[in-house]
Amino acid sequence: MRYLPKSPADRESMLKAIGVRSVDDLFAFIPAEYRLERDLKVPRQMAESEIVDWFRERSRENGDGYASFLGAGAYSHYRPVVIDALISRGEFLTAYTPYQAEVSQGTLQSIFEFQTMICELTGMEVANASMYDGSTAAAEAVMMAARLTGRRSVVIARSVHPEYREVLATYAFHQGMPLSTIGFADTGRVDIRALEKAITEDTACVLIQSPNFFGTIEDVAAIADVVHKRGAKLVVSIAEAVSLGIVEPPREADIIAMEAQSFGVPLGFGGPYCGVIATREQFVRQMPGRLVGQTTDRNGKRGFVLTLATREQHIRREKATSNICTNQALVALMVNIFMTIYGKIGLRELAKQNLAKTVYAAKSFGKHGKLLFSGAPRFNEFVIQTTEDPKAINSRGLGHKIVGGLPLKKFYPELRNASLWCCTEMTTRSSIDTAVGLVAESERSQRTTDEESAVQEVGR
Amino acid sequence: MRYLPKSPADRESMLKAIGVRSVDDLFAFIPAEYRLERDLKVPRQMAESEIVDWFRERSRENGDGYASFLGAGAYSHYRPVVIDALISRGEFLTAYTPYQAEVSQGTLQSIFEFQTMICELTGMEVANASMYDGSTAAAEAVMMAARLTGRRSVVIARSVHPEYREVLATYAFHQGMPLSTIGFADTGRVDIRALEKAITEDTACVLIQSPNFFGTIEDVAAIADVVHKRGAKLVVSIAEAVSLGIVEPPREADIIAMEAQSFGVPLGFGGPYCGVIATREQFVRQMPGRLVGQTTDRNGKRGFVLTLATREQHIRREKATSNICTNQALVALMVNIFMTIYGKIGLRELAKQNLAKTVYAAKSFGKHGKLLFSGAPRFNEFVIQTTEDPKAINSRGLGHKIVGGLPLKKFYPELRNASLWCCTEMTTRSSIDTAVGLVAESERSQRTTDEESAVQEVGR
Amino acid sequence: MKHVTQKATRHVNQNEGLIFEKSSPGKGAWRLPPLDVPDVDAAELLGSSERKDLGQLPEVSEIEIIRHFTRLSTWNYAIDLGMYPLGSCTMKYNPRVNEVVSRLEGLANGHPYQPEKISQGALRIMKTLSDCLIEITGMDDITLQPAAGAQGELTGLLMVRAYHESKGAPRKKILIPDSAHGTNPATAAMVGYAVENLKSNANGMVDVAALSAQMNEQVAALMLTNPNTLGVFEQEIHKIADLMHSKGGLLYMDGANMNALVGKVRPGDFGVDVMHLNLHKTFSTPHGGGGPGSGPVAIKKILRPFLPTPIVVTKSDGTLGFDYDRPQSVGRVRAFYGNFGMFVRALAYTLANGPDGLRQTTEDAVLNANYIRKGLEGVYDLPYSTPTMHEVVFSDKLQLKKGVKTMDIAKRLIDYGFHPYTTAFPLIVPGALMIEPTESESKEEMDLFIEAMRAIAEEVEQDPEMVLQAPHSTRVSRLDETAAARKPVLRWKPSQSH
Amino acid sequence: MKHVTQKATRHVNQNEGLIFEKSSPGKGAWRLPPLDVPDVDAAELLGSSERKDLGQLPEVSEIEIIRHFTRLSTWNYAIDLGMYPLGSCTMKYNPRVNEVVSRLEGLANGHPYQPEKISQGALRIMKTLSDCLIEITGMDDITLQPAAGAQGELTGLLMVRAYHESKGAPRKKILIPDSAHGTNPATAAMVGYAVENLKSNANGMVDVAALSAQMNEQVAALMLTNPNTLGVFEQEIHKIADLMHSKGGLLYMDGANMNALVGKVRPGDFGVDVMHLNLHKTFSTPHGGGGPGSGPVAIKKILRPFLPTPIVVTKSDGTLGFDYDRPQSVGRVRAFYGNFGMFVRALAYTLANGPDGLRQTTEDAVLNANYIRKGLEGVYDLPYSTPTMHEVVFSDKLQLKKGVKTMDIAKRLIDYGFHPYTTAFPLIVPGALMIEPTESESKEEMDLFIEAMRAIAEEVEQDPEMVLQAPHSTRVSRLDETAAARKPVLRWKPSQSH
Ligand SMILES: Cc1ncc(COP(=O)(O)O)c(C=O)c1O
Ligand SMILES: Cc1ncc(COP(=O)(O)O)c(C=O)c1O
Repeated sequence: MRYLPKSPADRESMLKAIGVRSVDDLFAFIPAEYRLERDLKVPRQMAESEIVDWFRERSRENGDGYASFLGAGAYSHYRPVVIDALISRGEFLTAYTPYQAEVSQGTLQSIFEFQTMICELTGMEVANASMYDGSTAAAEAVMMAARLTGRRSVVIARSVHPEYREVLATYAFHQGMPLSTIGFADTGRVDIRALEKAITEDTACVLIQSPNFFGTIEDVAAIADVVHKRGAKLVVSIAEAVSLGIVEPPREADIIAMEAQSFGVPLGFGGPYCGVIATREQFVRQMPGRLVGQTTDRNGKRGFVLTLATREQHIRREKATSNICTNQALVALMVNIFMTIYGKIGLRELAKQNLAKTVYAAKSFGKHGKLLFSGAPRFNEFVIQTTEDPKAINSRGLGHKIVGGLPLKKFYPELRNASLWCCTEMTTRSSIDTAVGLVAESERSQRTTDEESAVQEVGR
Repeated sequence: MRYLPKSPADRESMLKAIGVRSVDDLFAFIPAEYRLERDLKVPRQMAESEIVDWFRERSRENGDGYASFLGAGAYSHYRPVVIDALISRGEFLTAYTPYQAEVSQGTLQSIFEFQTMICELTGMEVANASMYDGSTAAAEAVMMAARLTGRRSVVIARSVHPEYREVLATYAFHQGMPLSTIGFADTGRVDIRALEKAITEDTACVLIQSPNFFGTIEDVAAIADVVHKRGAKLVVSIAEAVSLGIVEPPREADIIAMEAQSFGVPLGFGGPYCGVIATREQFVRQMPGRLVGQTTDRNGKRGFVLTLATREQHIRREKATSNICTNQALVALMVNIFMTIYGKIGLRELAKQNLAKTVYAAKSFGKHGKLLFSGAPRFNEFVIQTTEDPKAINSRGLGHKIVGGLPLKKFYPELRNASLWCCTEMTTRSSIDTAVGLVAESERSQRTTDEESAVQEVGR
Repeated sequence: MKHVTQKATRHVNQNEGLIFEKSSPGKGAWRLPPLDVPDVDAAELLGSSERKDLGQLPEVSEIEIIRHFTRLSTWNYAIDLGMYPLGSCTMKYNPRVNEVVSRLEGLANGHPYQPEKISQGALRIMKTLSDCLIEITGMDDITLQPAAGAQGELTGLLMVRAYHESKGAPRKKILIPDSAHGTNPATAAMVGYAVENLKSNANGMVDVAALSAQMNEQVAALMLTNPNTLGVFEQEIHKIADLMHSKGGLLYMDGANMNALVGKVRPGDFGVDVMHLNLHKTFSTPHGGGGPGSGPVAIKKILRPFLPTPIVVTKSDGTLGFDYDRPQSVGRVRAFYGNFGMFVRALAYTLANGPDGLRQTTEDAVLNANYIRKGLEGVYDLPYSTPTMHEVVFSDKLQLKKGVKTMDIAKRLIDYGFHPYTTAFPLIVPGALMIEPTESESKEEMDLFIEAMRAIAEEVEQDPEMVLQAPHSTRVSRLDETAAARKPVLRWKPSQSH
Repeated sequence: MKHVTQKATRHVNQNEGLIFEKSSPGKGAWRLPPLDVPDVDAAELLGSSERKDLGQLPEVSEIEIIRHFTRLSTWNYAIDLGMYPLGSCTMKYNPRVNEVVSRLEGLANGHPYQPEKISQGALRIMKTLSDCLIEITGMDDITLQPAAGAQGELTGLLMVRAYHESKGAPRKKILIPDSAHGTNPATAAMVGYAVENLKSNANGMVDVAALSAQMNEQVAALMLTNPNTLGVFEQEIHKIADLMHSKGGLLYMDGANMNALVGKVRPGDFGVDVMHLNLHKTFSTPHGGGGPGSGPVAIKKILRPFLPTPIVVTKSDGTLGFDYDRPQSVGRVRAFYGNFGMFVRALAYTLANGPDGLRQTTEDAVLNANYIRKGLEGVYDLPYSTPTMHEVVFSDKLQLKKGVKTMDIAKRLIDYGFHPYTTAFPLIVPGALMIEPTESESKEEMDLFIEAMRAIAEEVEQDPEMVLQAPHSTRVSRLDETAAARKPVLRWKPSQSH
């Protein structure tokens, strides 16, 4: 096998050194009835060229070459090539968690820079690196709030990503944490009156998302007031990190749970992504996940180490703030490099282009379909309601190499034929125009069929 | 500009330090009438994403996705992914010629290994790293033979790659070196009798290629006898390096000029490739190009340095063995890694697969077209003569995503409708069968048209 | 350094500050294409939600970024540089072809919500990998959703809990051997179970007598690592499984050590009901400085109704799709379908090996561990002499006499050109040296490792102080972790000078 | 080291033997797909031509190969690690996007003989790059065929010769200033011309009086580097050009130093008839440890008939194609069309810059050189005070008093974390320190360089011996080049032990 650095002679001499006759002797300790005496039924050993060909085939079957309007928690942004050039260096790619600081300063310093940039972007004081993804980051943030407040129940806005809510439900259920959900107003924003009612003495925290699942930017300050008045914590989830380039961060939040995929991480059919939790200094000891801190070596030289490990499972076991061990470090490095490339000015310009494309698209779609939630500012997503089932429109779109917006019926039946569309700097005007054309055509044909039936009515 | 690491403030403070008001002052020394006062008429500054898109377009226009039967000096072999993973490391990619040995041992040791493997493969005692390509390596080898013998004229086999011969003509012409060309026998091999006649007292060397342009393996021993009897040197060019896995190297040669592209170098529309010259120890001081030698440092530790530099232009100027300076080092590293991956056993197995595919293809084509030069052994190329112009057959092939063999009329009018086909481990049986089908069909249609005209004859 | 080592030397290495220290206004590494739609006024659109300033984000050029991270990278040790004998972490070779195929356009750019019709490639990969892993573990079904081993444990215990609930009550306790990894108890707690410790016997294995004493209807499951963290195969595993099942409990296996079993033994065959795999260990996906990983959970039929949603199913028309309609499911443990990119790599690894390669891999892993055990026995204390599988655990007992602890030996190993072994656990071995070479090490590299460990043992006798001061060859010496934790500095601040 | 430098430290670094020392029978890193055609008997097919054995080729596994070359790579200095101030070599940043686009399937796998119909992408790239380079140089036409600068010189002089022959006689001599790079005379010799040396004047420029004395009908051309190798612009270039033309001679410009002119001055505008470019210098294609390069030759109309074959032409139907029918052509200088992969990179660089970027690049390159000159003036002897363009040349005159030569200072620079400058030429400056920062260096990096050079100058005064023994921080100390050349060991042999 080409990955194994041993010749038959090597194996022989090693067996001799150990003092056994054959390698089977090394497995003799295992009860015979459990030893597998046959080959595993997996595909035969393949040549590298065959492996590449097989996956090329799979890649071709996987929507290669479509213009997509999908967002909903996974965003298509341009990935500067420098990212892969750097993370592919074996020294980053094939290193373990930096427990041994003297030979891990590269990883450690880059995480320290990551933590700093996340703090700057979110307006928080400390950030970890990293959680599995935005959904588990949100769930862990909620657990953290429960530890901070000693309260048990949670209020969730219905405008939080539906799958994030499902994950929280899974995590919270067995902890016996009661969850209540509050709806959204016509603006698409959290229904503040409902929120006020929902918060009780036992409410540990309120979880909202901004920009929310519909792309609408929440009035975080107003929500924070309500939440804090009742002594609860406000947890804000951010799924589209690029919004931070031009949308004021939720500084009033107590904990921010973020999905950083937008920052240079491939869509990759849903993962690996990069969850992050950011919060205030005073809460750091209840924070889950890894933290890198600055210190000095014996000669007073600056260096970095993993710190506050007493929060973690390998020290505290069942009393740990979380069971997380392996995280998303290399993905956090992608995010780090992306933030470094765009930086202070570029990130704002990038966000501005997202905004411009979305304004153009929302306007154009609005001329034919019904644009929902127009009463509040949005970032790069919007909801369009059509007469026809969006699934039908989308399947026609595939013919034009267009992947339309996400039909919302599954998550929000009350919105009926609504779908969630996303535009980024990658979306071209021409693909927008094509997609708008499809919707326009659908509306036209729907209207005519209505008229026809109307005519028939009269006919009787 | 994103590649430039300066802020306006940096530039200001530097100008101040230098003591000039503006950067234009630094160009004031240049006569005003020559200073360009307008923008260059080149495309505007593009974003990275635009550059990638533009070249993607070009890539799509460039025969992506065809099964090709082209060889003729540029061969399609599988490139293990390890090659690009390693040569992309900045320490290899962005280093200069290893003049400063203490910070260049990586490049130097790898070249030393390259030289060793080339010697093992060619049966020569010394090898350089590297020449521009196989054609210039051949030309430089011929110049080298002239220096070694003090003779002026050169005999070239017509079965040497036509473009190699053109290059030699260019190089030799202004050195006043008379060239004579000798033909090939029905076997496709060098016409030995003609060769004997062609060699004179003034013949510095004879240049042959094996496997030659038709894929035929020359009887190098026999040729060497003839050549050496007359005190001339034998220079053997090798264009298909993979042949060395299973074909005996031309050990009787005095100088081997090789194109190593087959060893892991992309086809890349003709370059960059990797020329190599290998020869006997006694001739080393007349050798062009770079050589790495082993030595020790002040503590007796093994190390490597560029050596025998007194042959080179930067020391000897007009008396140098060649004017070559920048060579193909990174490509030589690809070749080095490829040789290391396949190694002693794999390279033979690889060559054997090339042989098997070619035997299958030659047999199948031979059933319909006429297989030329069947009298001598061949490696992975063969010549098929068809009734119809191969250009016509090939253009039909494109419709089936097949790029047919190289029509030879341009280089060898006397072979009329012949074309040169190549099979490697990348050639699939099904693409061979498809291509054979095209030839079969062509022959059938030709025959029928012949018959028809015959019928008409009778009809009169 | 007293001992000259053949393994490493010192060489000039670039310094590099924090990226913020390189920033200056007007530099940049970005450029956007011209806008093909009308520009907009952010203030007007966003009002008070408009962000005006991005604070301390850096402004640097592309070459500075390349140099910054290239220089940083040279400060790391990595598998690509040499042996990485971290016990329990299975630091094996990460094949480069895995990286290539995972970056193919259609796979790297596939959106999780794109129509199933144009997702058949990704679904086929998930299906094929699932089939391989089910066959390798000998289980009945699997979920690929968990993002890492710890989340696999969570998912597994959630299914255990759902199973017991379906039978009436969730039960109260999880039994966990004292040799277990920290994530096991941490996970049990997250699922609302009490953790009950299980003592190991003199051979470092589960004390079956103690187990039968502790096992009762309150116990939901036993979380067992097999081979355990001493690298010892639980020989009485059949008894253990029977014992659990006889009292209606389930057997959870932490599969972190599957690298000792693949192709030789199948947990499904020895009574395991639920287990997780670490694709970033056994199946060669890169650790990347701490992640990403992937922790699929394989199960027996009885747990199938409780699998997280969605699951991949073959539809009537032969195409693949997701099934979300799973009334008894424990629900989702993360958004979308898991760390898909790791599925691609793990499958590429499996295809590159085939049945013969996988078996040979396991045999070499065990061979290597035993070779190291042989080479260091006597020089370092071996607390448990039970046969070694994929890793071996020594203790610093002998060196402690000179005041040298396992961490000191580990640091000294760095001077010899190696990454240290694991020092943090198993807790049943005070001062543990937990060594896992994996199959990826050549005899040559391991001989150098043994030579280094023996040399250090000598140094401990002759010059313990030097070992206590190690490492001596790194760009930074030992760092003050206490100070770091006392007054945490967790981010750079403009004021701060370096 | 006396002086502490902020630039570099020492760090542990892996040793690694020769790959042959790792080889053992039965290891391998390759695997072929199953053969889909009948297997063959090589002996039967090839007879006596069959090769039985591949001698000492290694047998090693994939991970050993990854480690071997990764370890070796860490022994190299590189642009990605820091400033690489080699004079005349223009070691600038090599953008990563260039590497990405040059590896796109259709470009990387295009066969040089595939039909023009399916080669339009490659032809378009060649055409677009040609147009850009013609505009940048201000010339009339260009060939991209030469593989590097030296071959560009060869091609250029071949055209010069063909031109003169077309006018009756090839002429006999090429005039070359004593400051020229070694390839200039070496090339002239290869084209069968006698080389006549041209003295520089007190300002390091062409002595126009001397030139007019030496210029006559025997002289085919003057090979001039402008700016010359002192980094000085030939201010009297117009006189020089007129002088050459007045006697029917041609002006060849060595364009290695175009990084000082792009977007600011065009050689075509100041009388140059033929010139080469080094795409691996001015246009950012990576040096790769010595190559590959690319040396396009730009010409004035009068030389067009003599361009090498083939040339790219636009056909009547608007598509692009190759024209081979060039009766007066000098012929081919290499097979196929040149180092195409470098064309892709050079064009990507040009598109990334645009007119504004190219100009700014040149301005920064000149700014940097002048900044270094200012920083080191007085500390090192500046033989020519003429204004500096892209590079500055000092001499070791002051340090020589202490017996320290330019090469010693260069070696000591390594300890300070820099690659040395060029020491080998120009010959008109004995003991030259030839420094070219390029535009890619930040002020910060150059301040460190100036600081290091000043520190070394002090060390020369206080402790010359230490400088003579440098470098002190590298894995190997100074190597014995004399021994290497006396008894050359140019390959590994089995016998040889290390
Ligand atoms: C025995 C054992 N169990 C569980 C884990 C946790 O797995 P992960 O780090 O993938 O969450 C580890 C990883 O260190 C382990 O070694
Ligand atoms: C001034 C000058 N001329 C010519 C050359 C030769 O160019 P190349 O190395 O590309 O052959 C060089 C390169 O070192 C040079 O610096």
